Amino acid sequence: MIGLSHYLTLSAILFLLGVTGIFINRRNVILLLMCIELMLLAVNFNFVAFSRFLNNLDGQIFVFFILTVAAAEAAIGLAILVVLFRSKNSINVDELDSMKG
Amino acid sequence: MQQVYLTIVLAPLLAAIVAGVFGKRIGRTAAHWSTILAVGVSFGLSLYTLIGLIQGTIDPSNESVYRWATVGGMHMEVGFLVDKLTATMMATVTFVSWMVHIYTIGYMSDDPGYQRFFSYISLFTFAMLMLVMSNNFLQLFFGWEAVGVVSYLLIGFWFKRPSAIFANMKAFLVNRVGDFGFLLGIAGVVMYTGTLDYQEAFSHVPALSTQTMEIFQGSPWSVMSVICILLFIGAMGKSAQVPLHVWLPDSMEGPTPISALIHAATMVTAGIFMVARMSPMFEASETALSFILVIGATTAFFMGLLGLVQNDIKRVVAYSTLSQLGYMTVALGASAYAGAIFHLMTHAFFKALLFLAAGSVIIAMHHEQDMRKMGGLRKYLPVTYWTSLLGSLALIGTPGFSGFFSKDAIIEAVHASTLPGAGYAYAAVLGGVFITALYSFRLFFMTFHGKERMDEHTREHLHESPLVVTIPLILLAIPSVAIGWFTVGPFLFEGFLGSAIQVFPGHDVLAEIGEHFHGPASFVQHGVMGPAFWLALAGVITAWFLYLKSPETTEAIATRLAGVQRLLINKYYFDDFNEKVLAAGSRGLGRLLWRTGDEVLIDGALVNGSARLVGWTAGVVRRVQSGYLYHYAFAMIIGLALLLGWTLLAD
Amino acid sequence: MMTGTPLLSLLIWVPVLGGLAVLAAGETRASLARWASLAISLVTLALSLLLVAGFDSSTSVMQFVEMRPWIESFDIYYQLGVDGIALPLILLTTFITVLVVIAGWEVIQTKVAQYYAAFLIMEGLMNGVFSAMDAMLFYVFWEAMLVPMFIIIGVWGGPRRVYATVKFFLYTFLGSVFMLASLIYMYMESGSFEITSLYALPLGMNAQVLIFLSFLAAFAVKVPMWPVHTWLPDAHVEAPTGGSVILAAIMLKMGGYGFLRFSLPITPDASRELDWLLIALSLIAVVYIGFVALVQRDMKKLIAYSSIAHMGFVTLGFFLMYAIVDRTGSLGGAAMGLQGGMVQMISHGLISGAMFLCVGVLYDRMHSREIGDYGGVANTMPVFASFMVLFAMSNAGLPGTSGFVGEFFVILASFQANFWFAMLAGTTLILGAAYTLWMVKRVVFGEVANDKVAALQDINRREFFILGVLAVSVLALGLYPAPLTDLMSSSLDNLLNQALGSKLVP
Amino acid sequence: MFIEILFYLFATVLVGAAIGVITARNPVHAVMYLVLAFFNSAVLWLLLEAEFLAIVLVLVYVGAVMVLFLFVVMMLDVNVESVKSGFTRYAPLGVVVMVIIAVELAQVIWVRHMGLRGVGELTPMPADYNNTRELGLLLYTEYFYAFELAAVILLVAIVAAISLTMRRRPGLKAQDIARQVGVRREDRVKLVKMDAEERQ
Amino acid sequence: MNFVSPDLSPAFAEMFVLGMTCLVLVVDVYLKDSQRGITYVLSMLTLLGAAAITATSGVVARELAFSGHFVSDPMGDVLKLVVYATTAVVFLYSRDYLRQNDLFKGEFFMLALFAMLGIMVMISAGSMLSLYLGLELLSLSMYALVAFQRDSAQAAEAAMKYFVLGAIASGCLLYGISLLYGMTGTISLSGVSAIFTSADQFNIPVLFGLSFVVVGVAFKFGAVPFHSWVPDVYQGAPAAVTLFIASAPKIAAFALAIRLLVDGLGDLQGGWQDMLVALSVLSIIIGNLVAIVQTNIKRMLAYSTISHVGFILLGILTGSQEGYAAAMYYAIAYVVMTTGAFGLIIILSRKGYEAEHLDDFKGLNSRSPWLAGMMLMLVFSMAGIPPFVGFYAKLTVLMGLVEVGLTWLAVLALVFSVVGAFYYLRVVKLMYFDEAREEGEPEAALDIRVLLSANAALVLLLGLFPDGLMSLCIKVFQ
Repeated sequence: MIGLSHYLTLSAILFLLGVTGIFINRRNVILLLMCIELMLLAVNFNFVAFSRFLNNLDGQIFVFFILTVAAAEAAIGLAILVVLFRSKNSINVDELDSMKG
Repeated sequence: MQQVYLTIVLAPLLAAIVAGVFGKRIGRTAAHWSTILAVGVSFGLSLYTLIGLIQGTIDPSNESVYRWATVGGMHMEVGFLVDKLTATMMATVTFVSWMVHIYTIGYMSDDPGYQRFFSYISLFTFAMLMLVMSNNFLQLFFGWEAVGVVSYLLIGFWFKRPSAIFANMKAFLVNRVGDFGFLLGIAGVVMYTGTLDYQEAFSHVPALSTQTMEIFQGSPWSVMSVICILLFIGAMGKSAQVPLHVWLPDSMEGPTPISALIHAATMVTAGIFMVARMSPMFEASETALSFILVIGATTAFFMGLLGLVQNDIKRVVAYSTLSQLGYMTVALGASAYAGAIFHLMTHAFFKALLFLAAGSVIIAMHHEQDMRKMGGLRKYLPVTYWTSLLGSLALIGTPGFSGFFSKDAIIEAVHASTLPGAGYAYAAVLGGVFITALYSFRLFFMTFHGKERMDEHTREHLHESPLVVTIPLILLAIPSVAIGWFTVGPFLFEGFLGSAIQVFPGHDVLAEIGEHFHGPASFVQHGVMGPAFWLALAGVITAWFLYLKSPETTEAIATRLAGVQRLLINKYYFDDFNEKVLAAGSRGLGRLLWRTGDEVLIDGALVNGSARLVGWTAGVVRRVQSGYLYHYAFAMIIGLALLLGWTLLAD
Repeated sequence: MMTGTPLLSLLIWVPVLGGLAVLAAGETRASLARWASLAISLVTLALSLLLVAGFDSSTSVMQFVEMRPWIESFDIYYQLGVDGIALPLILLTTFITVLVVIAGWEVIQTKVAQYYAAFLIMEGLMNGVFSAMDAMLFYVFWEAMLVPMFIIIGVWGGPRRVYATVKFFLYTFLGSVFMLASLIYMYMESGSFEITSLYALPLGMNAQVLIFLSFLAAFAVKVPMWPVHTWLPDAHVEAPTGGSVILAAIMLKMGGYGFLRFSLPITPDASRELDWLLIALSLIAVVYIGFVALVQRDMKKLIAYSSIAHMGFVTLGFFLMYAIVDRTGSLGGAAMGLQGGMVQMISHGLISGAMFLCVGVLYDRMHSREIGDYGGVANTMPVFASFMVLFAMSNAGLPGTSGFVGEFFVILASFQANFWFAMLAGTTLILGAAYTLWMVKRVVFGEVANDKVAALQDINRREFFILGVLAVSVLALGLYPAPLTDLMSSSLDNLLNQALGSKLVP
Repeated sequence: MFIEILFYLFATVLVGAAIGVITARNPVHAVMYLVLAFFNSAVLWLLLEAEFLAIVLVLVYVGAVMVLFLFVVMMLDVNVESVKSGFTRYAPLGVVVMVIIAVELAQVIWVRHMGLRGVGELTPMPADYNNTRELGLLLYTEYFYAFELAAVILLVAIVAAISLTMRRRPGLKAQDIARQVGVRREDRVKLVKMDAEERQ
Repeated sequence: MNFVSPDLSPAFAEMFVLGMTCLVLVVDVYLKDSQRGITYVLSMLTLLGAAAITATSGVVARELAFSGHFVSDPMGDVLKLVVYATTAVVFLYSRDYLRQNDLFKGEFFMLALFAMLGIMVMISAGSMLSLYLGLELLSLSMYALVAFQRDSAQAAEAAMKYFVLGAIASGCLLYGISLLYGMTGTISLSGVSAIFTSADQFNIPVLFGLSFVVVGVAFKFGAVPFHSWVPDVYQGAPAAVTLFIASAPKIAAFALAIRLLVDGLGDLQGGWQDMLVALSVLSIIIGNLVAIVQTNIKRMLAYSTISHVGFILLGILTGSQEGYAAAMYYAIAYVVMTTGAFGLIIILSRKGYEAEHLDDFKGLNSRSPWLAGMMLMLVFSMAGIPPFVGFYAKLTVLMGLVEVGLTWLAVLALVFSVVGAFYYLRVVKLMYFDEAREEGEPEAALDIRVLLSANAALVLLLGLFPDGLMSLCIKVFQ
C-alpha cells in the first residue's frame, strides 16, 4: 500500500537532489536554475500528497501558486542569466567570484 | 598673643613672597631689606616671647588659629603651642636666620639669583617657625616637609651645577624616606589617640603604654614602640642619622649661608626638637629609646670619623654636624631631652659660626673649598681666624665654652643611663670627643696655619671679608663662647623647659646628674677632671702633630691603614649602596615592570593580543566567504542540517 | 536657594548647545569660536558657582532635583540632582574647562570651532554624568562622552593618536557595557532605573558580587586601576594638551565617582566581600605604577603613570572602610578614607591638569615631550620653572598643597585598616617624589641642554594666568581644605551608612 | 498492487531523471532530464488524483518554462567542452551532508510518521469529483487575494525580464509600424518638375 | 455558488499602490528620457497617497480580510508607514545618482514600488500563502533591481548569487510550509496557531517543519549562516539599489518573522527560541568580526547589517511582547541609520564612480565638516553609543533578553558590540583623522543634503527622545 510516507520520501529525495545539485556543481548557472525547479517540484509533491491525504484542497491551491511563481522566477532567473552572460561572456559558476571576503 | 605669634610666623612669609614674586621689580636692596626687616621683627618678637615666658609675664599658650579640616569627626587644626621649649627654638631659629640674612648680603653679592635667595631663606624661616610653633602633628608635618622643600630649593640654588641638582634631589628623597616613617607614625597616633593635637595625644599615652598591635601575625608589638620608632625614622631623615645621613654632606653643594642656617643650625635639628617635643610618648617606650640611643651613638662616632678624611672645608664641617646631631640624638635616647635641646642651641650658634667662617674663607679663596689648597690664612683673615678658633673650641667642648656644657651633660647623661645600649653609646660618645677635636683642629690647622698652598693669583687677592660677613661672625661668636655659662643651670637642671618635657622618673638621668650640680663653675671644674676633656685635648694635640708638625706621619698612617682609609673615603659605601643598589634597583624594577608587565603582558598579550586574535579570526572567517556560489549554498545547507540535527539531538 | 531655575539642566545644556552653536559657526571665524567658547565656559562656571551658593551642605539629600519623565516605557526619568559628592566634581569640571579653553587659545590653529565644540560638549556631558540621578541617564552621559574625547585625541593628537584613541575608546567601552548589563538586570529586579531605588533594592550575594564586578569593570577602566590602565599612558601621550587635561582632571574622576555612586551603596555586601581585591589593586597601582613612572622618558607618559598611582589612592580610600570598621569599629577612620579619596580626586584634577598644562607649554615651544630633549629650562623660563616646581611638589604630595590632603587622609585611614596597607601606600611619598623630582631635575634644572632650550621664551600672560589660577587653587586647597571637606561630609557619612549596611535578601 | 507498481516505476524514473539533471554534462541533456522528471511527476500526481495540477504541470511547466530553458540554453550556446570537471572539490563532503539530512528526514517521516493526526487511509474520490472545478471554486473566492498577487508577480516578471534583457543595439534597424502606417505620400515621393530638354 | 464580494477596504493602501504602479508603468512608456522626472514625481505621489491612506485608516485592532489571507493590525500600519517613508527616502537619495549613472528609468521606480507592495503584502499576510506570495513579489523585484545596471558584471553576478540563494531559501521555506500544512491541514496562520499547542514545541516533526521555515526567515534577514548573499549583493548592486535592499526589506523580514513565528507558531516559541539563539549569536559574532577586515564600505556595512540582524533576532527570540517591540524598534532604528549611511555613500559617488572604498571617506571632515558630522552620528549610532538611537535599540533588546533570563546572551551581545565598535571607529578615523585624498566638497542637491541632515538628526532626536517610537512599538504589540 502506497501511503503518505512514500510520497513524502520521494519528495524528500527530490528536494535533496535539487539542493545537492546546486552545491556540488561547478558548471553553468542554468543547471542551478534547474535544480531550483527540482526543489520546487519536491515541495509541490509534498503539498499534493498532503492535500490528498488530508482531503483538503488548500495544498493543491498552494501548488497552483507555486507553479505560477516558479514560472515568474524562472523568467527572471533566465533574464538575469542573460544579463550575466552578456557582461561576463560566461555563465560558469566558477567565475562568479569577483566579490568575496 | 595670637597676633604676635602670627606676626612672627607670617612676617618672613610675607617678605619671602615680596622678594620672590616681586624681586625683579623691587630690586636687590629692597629685597634684602624687606626680608631682613621681617626676620628681624620675628626675632624681636620671639625674644620678647622668650623673655616674657621666662619672666612669667606671658603664659604658655596652646591655641588654634583655624580649623584646617574636619574628617570623620576629627578636627584637624592649625595652631600654636608656645612654651619655653618653643620659644627657645623660635629665638634660636630667628636669630641664626637673621644673622645669615645679613651675612648673605655679602656672600651672595654678585649672584644673579640674589632676590630669589633671600626669598628662599625667608620662606625657610617661616617654615621652620611653623614647625616649631605647631601644636599638632599636621602642622608639624607641614613645617617638616616645607623646610625640606626649601632645603631642596636652596641646595639646588645653583641649578646649573649637576652636582647641586643631584644633591638636592638626593636630600629630598632621603628625607622622604624619613617622612614616610614619620607619616606612618602620625597615622599611628591618629589611630590610637584619635587626635592630631599634641596635648590630647599625650593624654592618651598612659592608656596606650600597655596596648599592643600585630604587625606580623602572632607577634604583638607595643603600640608606643611602633609609633615612636616610626616617628623617629622621620627624625632620622631630617636630622641625618645613620643610615639616612647620606644627604647632608652632599647638601654642601648649596651656598654656604644655607649650610649654616639649614644644614647646621636649624632644619637638621628639627628631628631633635620633634623627639623632645614628643617626650611624653617616647618615654613610654624603652625600646624606642634604646633604638634612638644606638642610632645616635653610631652617628656620633662613625660620622665623626669620616670628617677626618675629607678635604673639602664645608664637608668637614658637615660631618662634624652629623656627629653633633648624633650627640643630640644620644641625649634623646638617654631621656636627657633638655640636654639635647641645650646642645641643639649651643650647636646652632657655634656651628653656624663655623660654617659662616668657612664661608668667609671660601669668599676669600674665590670659592675654592679644598683645604689642601689653603694654609696660612691666619694673617690674611684675622677676624675669621679668631672667630673660627672660638667656634672650634666650643665645638670640641673646651671647658667654659658653650659646647662644653652641653656635650659634657650629654656624656654624663649617657653614662647615667641604664637603657640597653647605653654602654655602647657611652663608648661612642667618648670616642667621638677625641675624633671631634681631631678633625676640628685638622681643619683649623690646615686652613689657617702651615704652608700657604694656594696659587699666586689667589694669594694676591686675599683679604678679610666685608663687614656684613664679619659682623655676624662676631655676633655668633659671643653666644658660642658664653651662652653655656648662663644657661646650663636653668636648662638642664632647673626645669627651664618645664612641662614641655616629660621624663619618667626611672629615666631621669639629668636629675641624677643635677644632684651634683652646683653652678657652672663647679661644672667646669668637674668637667676638667672627666675623661672627655682629656680626650679632647689629646685630639687637639694629635691634630697639631699630624697636620702641622709631622705630615709625613699622617701619610705613613694612611698607607698603613689603607683599607680603613678607603672605607672612610668611600663613606662606608653608603652612597654606593644607595646609588648602585637602591636607585639602580628601583629603576631596573621600574623598567622590568614597564617593559614586561605593562608592555609585554598587559598591552602585548592581553590588549593587543586580543585585538590581534580578533583580527586573525576575522581573517580566517572571511575566507569562508569565498565568493563561490556553491560554498554559499553549502553553508546554508549545513546550517539547515545543524538546525535539523539539533532538534533531533535535543529530543 | 534658587528654586525653580533648572540649574543642573542649564549646566548640562548650556555648554552642549553652546558647543553645537560654535560648531555651526564654522571654521572660517576662528576667533569668534574662541571668544564664544570662552564666554560659554565662563557662563557655565558662573552657573556652577550659583549651585555652590545655593547648596546646603548640612544634609545628604539630593538637591536641585529635577525630574521629568523621559522614557516612560521603561520608567526612565530625566532626573538630576547633586549632593556633596557630585558638587565638587561639577565645580572642578566647569573650572577646568575654562582653563582648557584658554589653554588652547593660540595653540590650536586647525579646525578651531570643532576643537572648542568638542570640549564644550564634553563639559556638558561630564556635568551630566555627575548630576544624573537616573542610572540610565547616567549611562547615556557616561558613554556619550567617549565620542568627543575620541575626536579630540584623534584629530588634534600626536603621531600615534589613532592607536591611542581607539584603544581608549574600546577599553572604556568594553568596561562600561558590563555596567549596562548590570543596570538592566537591576531594572528587572526593581522596576526602576532611579539610583535611589536601586539603593533600596535588596539583592542576593551572588547577584551583588556579579553586579559589583561589572561595575568594577566599568569604573576600574575609567579610574584606571591596574591592570586595565594601559590605555591611559597612550591616550595621554597622544592627546592634545587640553585633551590630556580633561582626561586626567575629570574623566578619571568618573570612575571614582562611580564607585561612590553605584558600587558601594548598591552592592554593599559584595563590596565588603571583595574589598580586598580593590585594596590590592589600588596598592599595586601605587607601588607598581610608581616604579614604572620612575623610568619613563616621555613627560606626559610619566605624568600619566603618576595619575594612575594617585588614583590608586582614591580607590584605596574608598574601600578601606570595611577593614577599618572590622578592626577598630570606628566610623571616623572609614569616613576619613572616603574623604581622602574624594579630596584626592579634586586635588588630582587640579594638579594633573596643571602638570599637563606645563608639559603643554613646553611642547608648544619645542614640539617634544622627551625628557632627554630638555635640560636647564629654568635658565630661559624662570617663571615657568617656578610653576613647574610648585606643581611637581604638589604632585609629590607636599603639605600645604592640595596633593597632600588626600594622601594624608588616606594614609591615616589605611593605617587603621592594616599597618601594611599604610606601609605600601606610604611608599608614594618616596616614589612620587622620586619620579616627579627626577623629571624636574632633568627638565628644569641643569645647564641649558641645547640650542632649542636656549631659544625658549618664558610663558606669556595667557599661560601665566592659567598656571597662576591653578597654583592658587592648589595652594588654597592645601592650606584650607575645610570648605571642601565640610561640603562633602554629610553626603559621605550618609554613603558610609549605606555602604556599611547590608541589603542581602533575607 | 497496480498502484504500487505504477508508483515505484514512476518514482524510480523520477529519481533517476533528477539524478540525471544534476549530473548531466550537457545542459540540453539536463533540460531533457528535467522534462522527464516533470512528466513522471505529473503521472504520480494523477495517482494522487490531482488531475488539474498534473495537467498544468505538463502544459505550463513543460510546455512553457522548460521550453524557455531550452531556448536560453541554445541562445547562450554554452560550450560544453570548456568545463573539465563537473563537480566541486567538496562534492563528497556535500553528499555526506545531504545523506545526513536525508537520514534525519527519513527518521521523521518513517519513525515519527510526521506526527500526523487524523491522516487515514487513502479513500478514492467519488466518480463525479471534479478536481478542476473544486479548485476553481476555491481559487476565485477564498483565494481571490492570492490570485491577484500571483498576477502582480507575473507582471513583475514581465517588467523585469523586459527591462533586463531588452536592449537597443545602435546599429539595429527596427520596424516602426506607426511610422510605416502614418507615412504620407509626400514623404516618399517627390515630384520634381523640370523643364523638358530641348530636342536635339 | 454564493460568491460574496469581499470587503476590499482593509487593503486600500495595497490596491492604491498597485494601481498607481500600473499607472506609472503605463505613463512611463510614453515618456521621453528627459521627462523621467514625471515618473519620479508619480512614484513619490504613490508613496504619499499610500501613507495618507494607511495613516487615516485608523486600525485599532486586529482584523482579518480576504478569507483570512489578509490581516490588518496596528503593527502592520506602523511598519507600512515606515516602509513608505523608507522608500521615499530611497527615491530621493537615489535620484541624482541614478541620473548620473544612466539608471534613471521608470523600471527602477516600478520595481521598487512592486517590491514595496510585496513588503506590504508580507506585513499584512494572514496566511502562509500570502506571506509566500508577498515574499516572492519582493524577492523577484529585488533580483531584477540588483541586476538593473546591465553593463555591470558585478551587479549581474550579485543578482545571480542573490537569485540562486534566494530560491534555495524560498524552497526551504516552502518545504517547511508544506510540512506545517501537512500537520495542520491549514495554511492560514491563525489556523495553524489554533492547532499547535505549547506541547508541540517538543514534537520533532513540527520542529522539523519549523527548522525549514526558520531557514527561510533567516535568509531574508541575512542571519549567519544564511548570510552569504548579503555582502556580495550589497557590494555588487548599484548604491541606490543597495540602499533599498539594506533598508525596507529588513522591515519585511521582521514582518515575516513576526507573522510566521509569532502569529502562526507562537506556541512553538520554545522550539524556535533555541534556533534563533544560535543564529543571532553567530550573526553577531561573525558579522562584527568580518566587518573589521573589510576595505569596501558597502561590504563593511553588509557585515554590520548581519550583526544588527543578530540583535533583531535577539529581540524576537525572547518570545515576549517587550522583546517583539524591542526587535521592531531595533529594525526601525536600523533602517533609519542605514539609509543615512548609504545616502552618504550615494552623495559621495560621482558619475561612473562608486564611493565604496573606505578610503573614499578619508579626510571627509576637511572636505565637508557637515557631511562628516552627519556620518559621525550615524556611525556612532550604529555602534550603539548613546545618545543616538542605535543605543536605545540595543538597550531595549537587551532589556527584553534580561527580562526572560537570557542575561548571558545580553552580555555576549554587548561584548561583541564592543568588537564591532572598532570598525565603526575606523570610519570616523578615516573621516576625521586622515588627510583627504581629494579636494573639494562633494556635490549634492539641496534636498538631498537636507534629507541627509534630517536623517542624521532623526538618529539624534530619536536618541534624545526615544520614548515616542518606543512606546509606539510597545503599544502595537499589546
